[in-house]
Parts: sequence; structure tokens; C-alpha cells
Amino acid sequence: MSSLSANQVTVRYPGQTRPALAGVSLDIGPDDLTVALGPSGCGKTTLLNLFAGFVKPDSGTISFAGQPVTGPGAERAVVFQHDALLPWLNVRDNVAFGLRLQGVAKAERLARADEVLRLVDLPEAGGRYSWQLSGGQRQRVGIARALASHSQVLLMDEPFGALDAFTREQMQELLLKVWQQARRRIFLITHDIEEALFLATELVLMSPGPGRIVETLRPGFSQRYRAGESARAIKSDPAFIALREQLLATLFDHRRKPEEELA
Amino acid sequence: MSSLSANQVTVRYPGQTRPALAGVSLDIGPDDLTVALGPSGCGKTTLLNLFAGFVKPDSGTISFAGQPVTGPGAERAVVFQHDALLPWLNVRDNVAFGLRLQGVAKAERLARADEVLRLVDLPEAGGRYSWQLSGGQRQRVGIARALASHSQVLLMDEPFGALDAFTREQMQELLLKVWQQARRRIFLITHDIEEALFLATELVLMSPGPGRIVETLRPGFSQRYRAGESARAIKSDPAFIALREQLLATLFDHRRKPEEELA
Amino acid sequence: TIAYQTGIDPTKIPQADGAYEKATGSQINWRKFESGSEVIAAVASGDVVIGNLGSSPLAAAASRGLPIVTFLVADEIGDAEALVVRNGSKISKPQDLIGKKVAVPYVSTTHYSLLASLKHWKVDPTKVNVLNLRPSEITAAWQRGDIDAAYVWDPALGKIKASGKVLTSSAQVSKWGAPTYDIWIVRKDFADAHPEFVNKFAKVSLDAIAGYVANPKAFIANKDNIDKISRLTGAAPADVVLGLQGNRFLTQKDQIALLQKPFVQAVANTAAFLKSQGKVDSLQADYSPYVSNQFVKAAK
Amino acid sequence: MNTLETSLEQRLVAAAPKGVPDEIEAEAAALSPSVWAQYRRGWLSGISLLGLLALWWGLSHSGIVPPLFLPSPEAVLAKLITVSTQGFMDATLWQHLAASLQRIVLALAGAVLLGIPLGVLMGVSPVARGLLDPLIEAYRPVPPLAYLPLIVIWFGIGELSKVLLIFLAVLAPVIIATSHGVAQVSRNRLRAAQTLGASRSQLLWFVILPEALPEILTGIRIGLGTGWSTLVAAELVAATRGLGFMVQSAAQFLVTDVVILGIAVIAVIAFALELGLRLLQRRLAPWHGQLD
Amino acid sequence: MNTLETSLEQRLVAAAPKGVPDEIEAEAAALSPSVWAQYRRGWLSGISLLGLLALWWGLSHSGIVPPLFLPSPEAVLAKLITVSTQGFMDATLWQHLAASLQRIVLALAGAVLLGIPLGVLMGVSPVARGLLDPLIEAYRPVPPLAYLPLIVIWFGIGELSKVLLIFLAVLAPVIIATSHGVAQVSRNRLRAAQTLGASRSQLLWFVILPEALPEILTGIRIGLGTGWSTLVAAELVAATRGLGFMVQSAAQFLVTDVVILGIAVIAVIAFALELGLRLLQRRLAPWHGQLD
Ligand SMILES: Nc1ncnc2c1ncn2[C@@H]1O[C@H](COP(=O)(O)OP(=O)(O)OP(=O)(O)O)[C@@H](O)[C@H]1O
Ligand SMILES: Nc1ncnc2c1ncn2[C@@H]1O[C@H](COP(=O)(O)OP(=O)(O)OP(=O)(O)O)[C@@H](O)[C@H]1O
Ligand SMILES: [Mg+2]
Ligand SMILES: [Mg+2]
Repeated sequence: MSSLSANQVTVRYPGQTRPALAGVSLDIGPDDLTVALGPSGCGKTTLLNLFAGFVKPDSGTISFAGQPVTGPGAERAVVFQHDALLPWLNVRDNVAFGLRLQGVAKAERLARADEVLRLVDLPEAGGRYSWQLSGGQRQRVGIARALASHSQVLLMDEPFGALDAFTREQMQELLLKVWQQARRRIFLITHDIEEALFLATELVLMSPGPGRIVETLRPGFSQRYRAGESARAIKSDPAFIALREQLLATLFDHRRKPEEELA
Repeated sequence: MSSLSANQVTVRYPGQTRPALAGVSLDIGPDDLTVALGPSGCGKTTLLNLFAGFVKPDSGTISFAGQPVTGPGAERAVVFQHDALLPWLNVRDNVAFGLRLQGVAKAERLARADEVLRLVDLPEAGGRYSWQLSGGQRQRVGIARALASHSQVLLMDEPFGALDAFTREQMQELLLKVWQQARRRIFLITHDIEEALFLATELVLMSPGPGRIVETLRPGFSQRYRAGESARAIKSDPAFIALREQLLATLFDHRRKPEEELA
Repeated sequence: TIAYQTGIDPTKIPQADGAYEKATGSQINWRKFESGSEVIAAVASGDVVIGNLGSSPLAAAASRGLPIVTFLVADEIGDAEALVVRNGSKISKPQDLIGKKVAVPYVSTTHYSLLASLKHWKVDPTKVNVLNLRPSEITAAWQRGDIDAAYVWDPALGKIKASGKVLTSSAQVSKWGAPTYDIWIVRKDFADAHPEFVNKFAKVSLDAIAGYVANPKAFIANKDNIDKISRLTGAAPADVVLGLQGNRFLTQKDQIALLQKPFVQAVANTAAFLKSQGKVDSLQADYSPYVSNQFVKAAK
Repeated sequence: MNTLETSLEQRLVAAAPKGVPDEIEAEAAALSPSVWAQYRRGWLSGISLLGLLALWWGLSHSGIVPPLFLPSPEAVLAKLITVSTQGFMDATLWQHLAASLQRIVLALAGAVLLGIPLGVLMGVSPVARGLLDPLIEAYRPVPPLAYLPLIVIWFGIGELSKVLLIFLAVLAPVIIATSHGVAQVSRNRLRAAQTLGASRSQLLWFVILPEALPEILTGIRIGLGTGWSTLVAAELVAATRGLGFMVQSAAQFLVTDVVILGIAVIAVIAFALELGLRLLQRRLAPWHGQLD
Repeated sequence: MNTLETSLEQRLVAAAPKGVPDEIEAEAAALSPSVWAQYRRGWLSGISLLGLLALWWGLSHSGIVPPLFLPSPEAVLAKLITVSTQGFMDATLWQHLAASLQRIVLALAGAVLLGIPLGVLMGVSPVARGLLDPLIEAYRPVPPLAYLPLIVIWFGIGELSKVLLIFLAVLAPVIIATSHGVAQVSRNRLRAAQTLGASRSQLLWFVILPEALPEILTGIRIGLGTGWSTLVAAELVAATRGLGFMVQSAAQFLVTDVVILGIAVIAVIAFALELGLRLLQRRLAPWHGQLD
């Protein structure tokens, strides 16, 4: 019951003939790290916006822990596709912003911010402003901001899209640690198949025209990471590689049949 | 001589102690598809901005076809990390914008725009506005805009970062076709090692603190694609896979030695 | 609170000396106003109890039924207001005004005087191009030759006389039966509640006027007097002298006589005139409630 | 102020509306997602204006304020009829209105034609900004009543002076808003256009002006407001017609009902022009307020 | 208008400056990259003011304009000395200035204290906007000179009336700019703050106000300009002191040098306040104009 769920939701943007999402149901349970994968424009961001409470469904319901979701809330932190940092605060204050809203004392929240900044590998960026950062650095500040808050759910829209392979893997491991320690439900959108496989407890494949869930997988590699196996080891496990190739083929197959994606 | 080159350039942002780029030299010849790969914040975007003429070096020179670069120009088209579309024009007009500036007649430029939109797999998005598109769709409109212009150089900052695997591969092949037919010099930034290997005639590895080029490779797979081999075949060639793993290991090695990346 | 305007008259001397305060034994707030209509608005609001204005705004106010009483005449306007025609405007007789541009500040006494003189000359006012300009703009427009004639007071009058000639003045118009005055009014409720204050106020004023009328030359020769007036009004000393000479000041005896039938008649005439011009909607049947000589009488 | 911006509440809550528009209306609907919200707002505005009217009626009939100072709405309405048929100060209401409107429109046209180029120049070039800024800042705060005589001596008592005075009042907001809007144009969009080969003038026409347009229109709207509010001062200069002249004369004769009538007419006309400008703003910049 | 915006040229060309700042100054330099550009601008502004002065000097000495209408700069300077020592209309220049400044400051404070909350309300709630917008649009265009008598009748001739008149002139731009700024706050930033648990009031204080701040300050600057320009009208109401009163009294008696002196003093003081506000804007919103 204490899960974040979408129940038969449909969303149609004004002026569009075809719905962006049609009859989508998805349940993110307490121990879930759900990853959405799918072609550009299939409604992943729309689904995340529904969970976050930014968009209201035209039909169907969104609920969290049994309560209907009517708007954004502190229990559901979001990492945006485009950072959405506050330009009048420096990086440290941006990261500490959620704690400040909660009334955490200054020294404490700044200490916490510095700690999280270290975790995302930006130990010395605290005093800068967002416009002084590179694309990948900005993205990590956005991640740090969501991590620093004490939300029960993390909603992440392509959070590692602008990161290099090494930093990306660091962030993946960080995310798994957070998921494991803090037991946060996580909903993550990515285009990286390897990432999806590695992280997901539940992997949903989506398809456009209208946006819907076409397949659900339970790869189970993140549980192995949690059990102590190393990331490199998992990713070079032949089972992992085989599944990756298979998934890639599935996705390509889906797409090769010409389907219009735009209404 | 008719190449785009950086000669010992150094860039230091105001208020930063360490330069973002120090003594970087790079030459993009007429038949080159140069790809930059490197950790977040190592100065890739800064280097691209130098080539584009957005940023002036503190020392060193940038030149194109023997002439010093003093500002942006139509011969060097740019695909931005964040689209930079014009919100008051619909997608078709955005794509045709460069041709309109050149004085191409309306019917002709709109026909051309529709053609390019088909190429980036957005055949029906022409009448929409940028704020009605998904992240990946926007990115493709940005690519279409650059392709529609008749520039001699394409400068692309993580152009496929928000695309799913299938669309990404489509775009990669499209890019190679453009490079091959129109003989445009291309400078492309990516975080995807496979993409870098597949596309690059010349692959530069960059490293931060201060930003510099640490290694240059000439993978040569794009020439094989040009010669008629299929993308899938190349990417599953054991030589390709081996090089990919090796490159990954190099990058990870570079990063494991703790180096401060921020000043 | 008392509203004054920058008219030039001998009562500015006791005002500057604080004699009013001494005589009435109360604190007085002097406030300067730009025009009669503003004085009326201030009096109406209740913030101002005694005010100084020209006779034509009074007629307008009385016609609207404002509860005020005229209790004192500061002066009868003489040569201080005059109709001047510009040299080169080819106006030599009143009939020449037809089709010419004549500037006056609307609703001032000169506006009334101008229209009265046109009537006297049997010139159709609609054929004269009467323009609304403030004195400072009249001077400017005159300088450019934009206007052919103007009916104003000093110092603008002095400036334009330099390049024009006087066609008529208020002293003349007064003789034609349309006199204009600068007067003092008091709110009726205040006058009923504090008659002794109004009496004292009238007395101090009359004394000052008497002082001037007794020997105008000596008054003017006293630089101290001129300076005081100049300071209160902002007028240049030379203009003060002109202003004093240009008006007729009335002694107590004259005022007692005037502030009855004749003045009521003058106000009624003015009001009727305004009505005929379409500036006022309706007339009072009787203007005598708005005039009283009791305070001047009591000022012995 | 601006009917264009989606309200905070709209932005906070939801993007998807309830109804399913016809496919034919689809495109149009995409541009005006908040027709319903606007309809509701019109209704609220009606309420608040009615409230104002009721307050007026109540005050004037309660006897607290004598009719000399606050005539009743009926009296003003009656006056509207007499003034528009028989006239006041030798001209009917419509003639006064026409005279004032003509001045306002001329001044507005002048201010737009001069103000936008100057504003663009100041937004684009630091040299122009350095030179023009102090001049604008110096004339802007000076009360029109103070320099009225100077205007008369230099420009006479004709229409020119009156229009000039209004023009000056409109000019400053137009220049300020334009230069502000121009200076805030997105750097990345400018760069994008440059890499597509935009010349300086193309940059101006195709990027800077479209992007600054909403702000320029806001400046014009503010300027029009200040223009109207200098109408009385302008028509102190030897006017024989005009709303400002009418109000001013009426005030001097204590004809309060005509004063109120004039104020009401000015408010109504200015409001109509304002609504027109907003409509224009919505037509010309439908994308405004749609970006994240 | 706004010294904050980086100029178009700066934005078009380059981000990297030439000099290498000291490490200690590093942080500060990051916030004000264009100290040099501003210095140069101050210099240009000096030139243009000198040009104005020269024009004045030339005009007044050429004899084209008689000194009655345009006294020479020397005459005005001389007057400055006499008026500031001996006074004009029973008060020295400084007393006039103090009286006016007090009114302006009071009106400004009132307008800011009332206008910002109202503007925020209008920016945030469509209901408030629907209700308040027509009222503001109705009073805004009405000329102060037209409702002056009503103000006097209703509020008397004390300081209240004068301050009220200036207050009304400042209020509209403050409200308009505030509601405009508030309505343009980035949707994504609002959403981000909400997902971090911001309550409505925290949203207001920590996101909406900081983001709208530059625009609010611009509104205050515009409002202050219109406030100054209604000074003469306000001080027509039974003032005994004040720059507007001084100018008006002087104009009545054609003491043109005092009129020009008053205009100059108003311009200088208003300009100084404007510079102060810009400085404030730069201190409070250094990030403004730094985004793409
Ligand atoms: N505001 C809008 N108005 C109209 N259509 C929209 C709007 N936002 C999104 N869409 C459309 O809805 C569909 C789903 O969009 P969404 O952003 O959810 O895609 P996505 O799966 O996140 O894609 P991407 O991977 O490219 O980010 C797309 O076809 C898009 O064009
Ligand atoms: N305007 C600026 N002011 C100060 N420092 C800056 C500015 N822009 C970039 N930097 C710094 O310069 C360095 C290089 O930035 P750049 O954007 O070139 O990195 P990048 O290689 O593109 O990184 P990414 O892959 O994350 O986009 C980074 O450390 C960044 O923090
Ligand atoms: Mg998306
Ligand atoms: Mg980058």
C-alpha cells in the first residue's frame, strides 16, 4: 500500500490529437528502483511529471501511500532533465536549500551540503554559482540537491545524461548506496541500456503513439550489487552482457516497424 | 591549410585560479571528424566555444582556413548542449531559419526544412513549437537546424545525449552520411565511448585541472562505414569491442588517480 | 488655517509681522494657493476656514451653494490687470480683436473682465479666439508672437507691456459696471462659531489698508514694507510697487458701504454672466447670504 | 498586469486541461490554453468594477459626501448625455475626446518610432547607453508643469507643444523597457543565430526584436498610462478642446460632475486602448510565458 | 537603463577577459566582470552631460533665447548660492529640498510596502488579478491634476494629500512591475522548490521574490521617476515648502532662474536616487543577466 502508483492514467496535451500517455499503470513499491526506458517522445518525462505532481492526468489516478497525489511535495524529490538550480544561490546553498526549507540550522545544513557535494565528486564547487559550472557539473549539483533532502521517493529524469563514463558509474554506485541505505523508492529515466539493466529492480519499456508500457523486466543486478558484488564484475558478467544485447535487439525491433511517433 | 585549428590556446574564466584550458592545440582538417572525450569539466565545451568564436582565448590563436577566428560565423554551425531554439518560431521555421538568413525563398527553404526534419525522424513536428516537444525531440530539431544550413564545419556539443539507443544510432549514421557527402569538418563532444569510437577519424582524450589533451587516437571505423560496412557489423566487430574496453580502462585509470578537477 | 494667494496688498505686512496672530491670540497656519478654485476646494474640505480669492471664482462657488461668506475686500482691481495688445498685431480698436488670439487664465478675474469688456464693446466673444494660458505661458507665447493680446496681471503684465499697448484695464471695466475684487471669505460655520476671530482679522487687515491709503508714497518708500511683501509672495520688489499702485484699496467706510447691495449685485452679475457663458449650471436666487459687512463694521 | 502570463497557480499545478479539443481547433488551442481562465477573470473584473460603482453610489447617496464633491452616478450619467449632445466649453464630449485622442495617438506614434530605435541602440551598444542614459534620467523626473513655459517659448502654443509634452511622457518608459528587453535577450539564441550567419541587422530583426517584443509592448502600455496622465498638463497650453481641458475648466468652475465624467471617460478610453495593446501582445507573442 | 545587464556586445563576443585577477580578488571579480566597461560608461555619461551644459551655455549666450526664458548657467549658479543661503519664499533651497525629499521618501515607502504585496498577490492569484487589475488600470491613466480637487476635498490640504498624490504615481509602476516579475518566475524553479518541500510562503520568500527582485527594483526606479514628476502637482496643494512649490511660485512671477535651478536640483537628486537604486539592484541581484 505504501507505494507510488499510477493507475490507468491518460494525459493529452492541449492541441494534440494523440495522447502522450494512454492507460498507463505502474507501481513503485518501497524497495523498488524502477527504471523507464524508451524512445524519444514516448512519454517518460510525462510519466515522471505525473508522479511528481506537476501534471494532472486527464483520466486515471496517481497515488502515494494510499493518498491521491494532488501536487508536488517534499516526500518526492525530483532531479530535472535541465537542472533548475537557483541562480542567486551558490552551489552549496543550492544543495542545502531543501534543508533550509525544513528549518535545519545553518551550520548543520551547510555541513550536510558539503558532504553530499563530496559524494557527487564536486568537493570544491561549493562557492561557485550555477552559471560558472560545466554541463555535467550542473547536473551533479542537481543530483546532490535531491540527495541532500530527506525525501522518500527520488524521481530522476536522465540524471546522468551529461556525465562521462567514469563519473556516470560513480553516480550509479552512489545511487545504489542511497537506495540501499535510505530505502528510498526511486524512479529513473535513462537512455543508457546498460545503466537501466544495472540499476533497475524493475525495468519498464515504453513505446510511443500513444505512450504506453510495452514490457516489464526484473533484471535483478542491483540486488547483486547490494549483496556485495562489484559494479565492474556485474557489468562484465556474460549474463548481463547477454541481457543487454537482447534488450537492445528488442528495442531496435520495436522501432524498425515504422510507427509514427508524432500526432 | 584550410583547416580549423587551435594553436596553444589557454582560457581562464574570470575569478578562477586554474585555467579551464591550458596550451591546447588541435587541428580539424577538411576530411576530419574529430571527437572529444573526457571527464566532466575538462574543458570540452570551452574548446568548442573557442572554435565557434563565442569565447576568446587568453593566449594562443584560433584560425579557420588560415584566417583568425574573431567571432561566430555561418561557416561554423553549432549544435548546442541545450537546444537554443527560437520559441517564437515553430519547428519548421526554426530549421529553415539559417536559410532565411541567407535569403533562400520561402517555399524552397520550407521544403528543405521538411526534408531535414524527416532525416532526424521528426516528419510531423514541423508545426509545433519547441516548448511542446520532449527533450530528445528538441535536441533533434537543434541538429536539423545545423544540418539545414550550408556550413563547412559542424560543431556539436553532446548532440545525441538525450536520445535513446535506436534514435542515437540513426543519428550517428545520418551524421556519417552528411560528413561523407557534404565533406563537412565535424567537431563533436560526447560521453559515449562507443559513439566516439564509431564516429571519430580522430579521437582526442581530454583531462581536467587544467584542461588539456592527453591522448589522440585514430580509430578509423568511420572510414569503414563510409566504405560500405554496416554500423551494427562494425560495432560488434571484436576489434571494435576490444578497443572500446581498452579505452574505457584508460579513462578509468586516468580518473582513479585522485586529481582535483575544480580550482 | 488660512489660505492666501500671492496678490499684492498691504495686508501682507501684518501677515509677515505676525500681527494677526497677536491680535487674535491664536496660532494661524498660512497656506499659499495658486488659484481661486483651489482655495474653494480647500475651504470646502474644511481644512481652510478663511481664504483669499478673486470675485469670479467666488461667484462660481456661491452659485454652487458653498456655505461661505465674503467679509472683507482686499482691493478693487484697477490698472494691475489690463488687456494689452501686441505691437504689430494690427489691433488699434476693440473691433480689431475679432479673429485674433487673446490669452487669459480661465476663470480668473481677468477672464471675466475680458468678456465684460467685449460685451461692452459689442464684440461677439465667439468671434474672438480666447485662449486659456497661465501667466507664465502667456509671457512665453507673447515672446514668440503666438498671441495677439492678453489680459493679465503683474509681473507678466509688465513684461508684455514692454512690447504692446494697453487697450483697457480693470479700472476701466469697473466703470463699465463690471468691477472685480480680491476678497476674503470665511466658512459660514466658522464665522458663526468664532465671530470675534473674524472681527479681529478684519480689523488688522483694515488697519494695514488704512496705513497704506493714508500715505501710499511713504508706504512704498519704506523698503522694509516692500521686502516683506516680496518675501511672502515671491514677487520682485519692483513688481510689488506696481502691484500696490495698480489697485484701489478700500477703507473701512467704503467697505461697509460696498459689502451690501453693490457687492451682492456684482457677484450676481458675475454669476449671471458665467451662466450665460455656460460655465455655471444654475444661479442662486439671492446672493446676499454670501456677503456680510458685519465683520467689517465690528472691526472698530 | 499582463494577461499573457500563465498565472502562478496554473504553472504550479497542471499542464493538462480537462476538455478534449476538436482536432480542427487543435492548433489554435495550443496557443491559448487558458481561455477559460481568462473568461473567469473577465467576470471577476466585472465584479470589482461593479463594486467600485456601488461604493460610489452608496457614498454619494449616504449624504456623507456632499454632491458638490461627489456627484451621484446618475448625475454624472445625466451630464454625459447633456455634454455629449449640447457640449461643455463650446465642444461636445466627442469633440473633446477626438482632440485628446488625436494628441495621444500622435505622441504615442512618435514615442514608438523614436523610442524603440533608441532603446535598441542603448541595449546593444554601451557607448550609446553611456551617452543617452544620463539625458533620459535627467529629463524623466522633471515635472512637466515645471518646464511648460520652456516648451511654449520653444514650440509655441499650437498642437506641437501639447503633443510634445505627452510624447516626452511616453518616450521614457518605451526607451527604458526596450533597452531592458534588448539587453536581456538570451545569449545562446544570439549565438545560435550568429552561427547561422545572421548579420547585425538580421540579429536585430530576427532575434532581438522578437524576443524583446513582449517587454517593449509592456513599456508602451506603461508609457500610454503616463501619457494620459499628462493630458491635463498638456492641455493647459491654450487648448480649446480636449478631455484634459474639459476637466481642468470644469474643476475651476467647480462643475464636479463634469470632472468626474471626464475622469471616467479617460479611464474608459485608456482601458480600452490597454486591452487592445494586450490583445496585440498576445497575438504577437503567443509564446511568451510558455517557457519553463 | 540598467547597468546590470551585460551589453549585447559583451554577450556576443567573449567570456574570457584579458587580465589575470589576484587569487584573493577572485571571488569578487567573478561577480563584476565589467568594472572597466562601467568605468568607461561613466566617462561617456560625463561627456554627454557636459554636452548638454555646453548647449545650454551656447543657447543662453547666443541671444536666440532671451534670458527671461533660459537664463545662463552662471546666472543659475549665482541663484543657487543666494537661494541656498538667503532662501526663496521663506525657505532656503535645502529646506525646500528636505520638504520634498520627505514627501517622496514617504510616498515611496508607502508604495513599496503596499505595491509589492499587491503585485505579488496579482502575480500569484488570478482572482486577485481579476479583481485588482481593472482598478489599477482605471486610476493609472487619470491625470493627477484632474483629481487634485477631489483629493483636497477628501483628504484636506495637509501633508497627507501631497504624499498621497506622489504615492499614487509611484504605486502603479511598482504593482505592475512586481506582478509582471512574479508571473515570469521560472516554472521549473518553482517546481524544484516545491519538491524540496517549500510551503506557499517559502516559495514566495525563497524563490518568487529573489527571482522577481530585479524587475521589482526596475519598477521602483520607474515609479520614482513618475513620483518626482508629480511633485509640482502635489505641491500645488497649499505647500509652504518644497522644490515643486518653489518652482511653481517662481514660475508665477517669472523668476526663471529659480525655475531652472529647481528643475536642475530635481534632476540631480532624482539621478542620485536612481544611481543608488541601481547600486542596490547590483548588490541584491548580482546574478541578473548572467544566465545564458
Ligand atoms: N507541452 C506539450 N505540449 C504538447 N505536446 C507535448 C508537450 N510536452 C510533451 N509533448 C509531447 O508528448 C510526448 C511525450 O513527451 P515526453 O516529454 O513525455 O517524452 P519523453 O519520453 O520524455 O521523451 P525524451 O526521451 O525525448 O525526453 C511527445 O511526443 C511530446 O512531443
Ligand atoms: N562561466 C564560467 N565561469 C567560471 N568557470 C567556468 C565557467 N564556465 C565553465 N567553467 C569551468 O571551466 C571548466 C571547463 O568547463 P567546460 O564547460 O568546458 O567543461 P566540459 O568539458 O564541457 O564539461 P561537461 O562534460 O560537464 O559539459 C569547468 O571546471 C567549469 O567549472
Ligand atoms: Mg524526457
Ligand atoms: Mg560541456
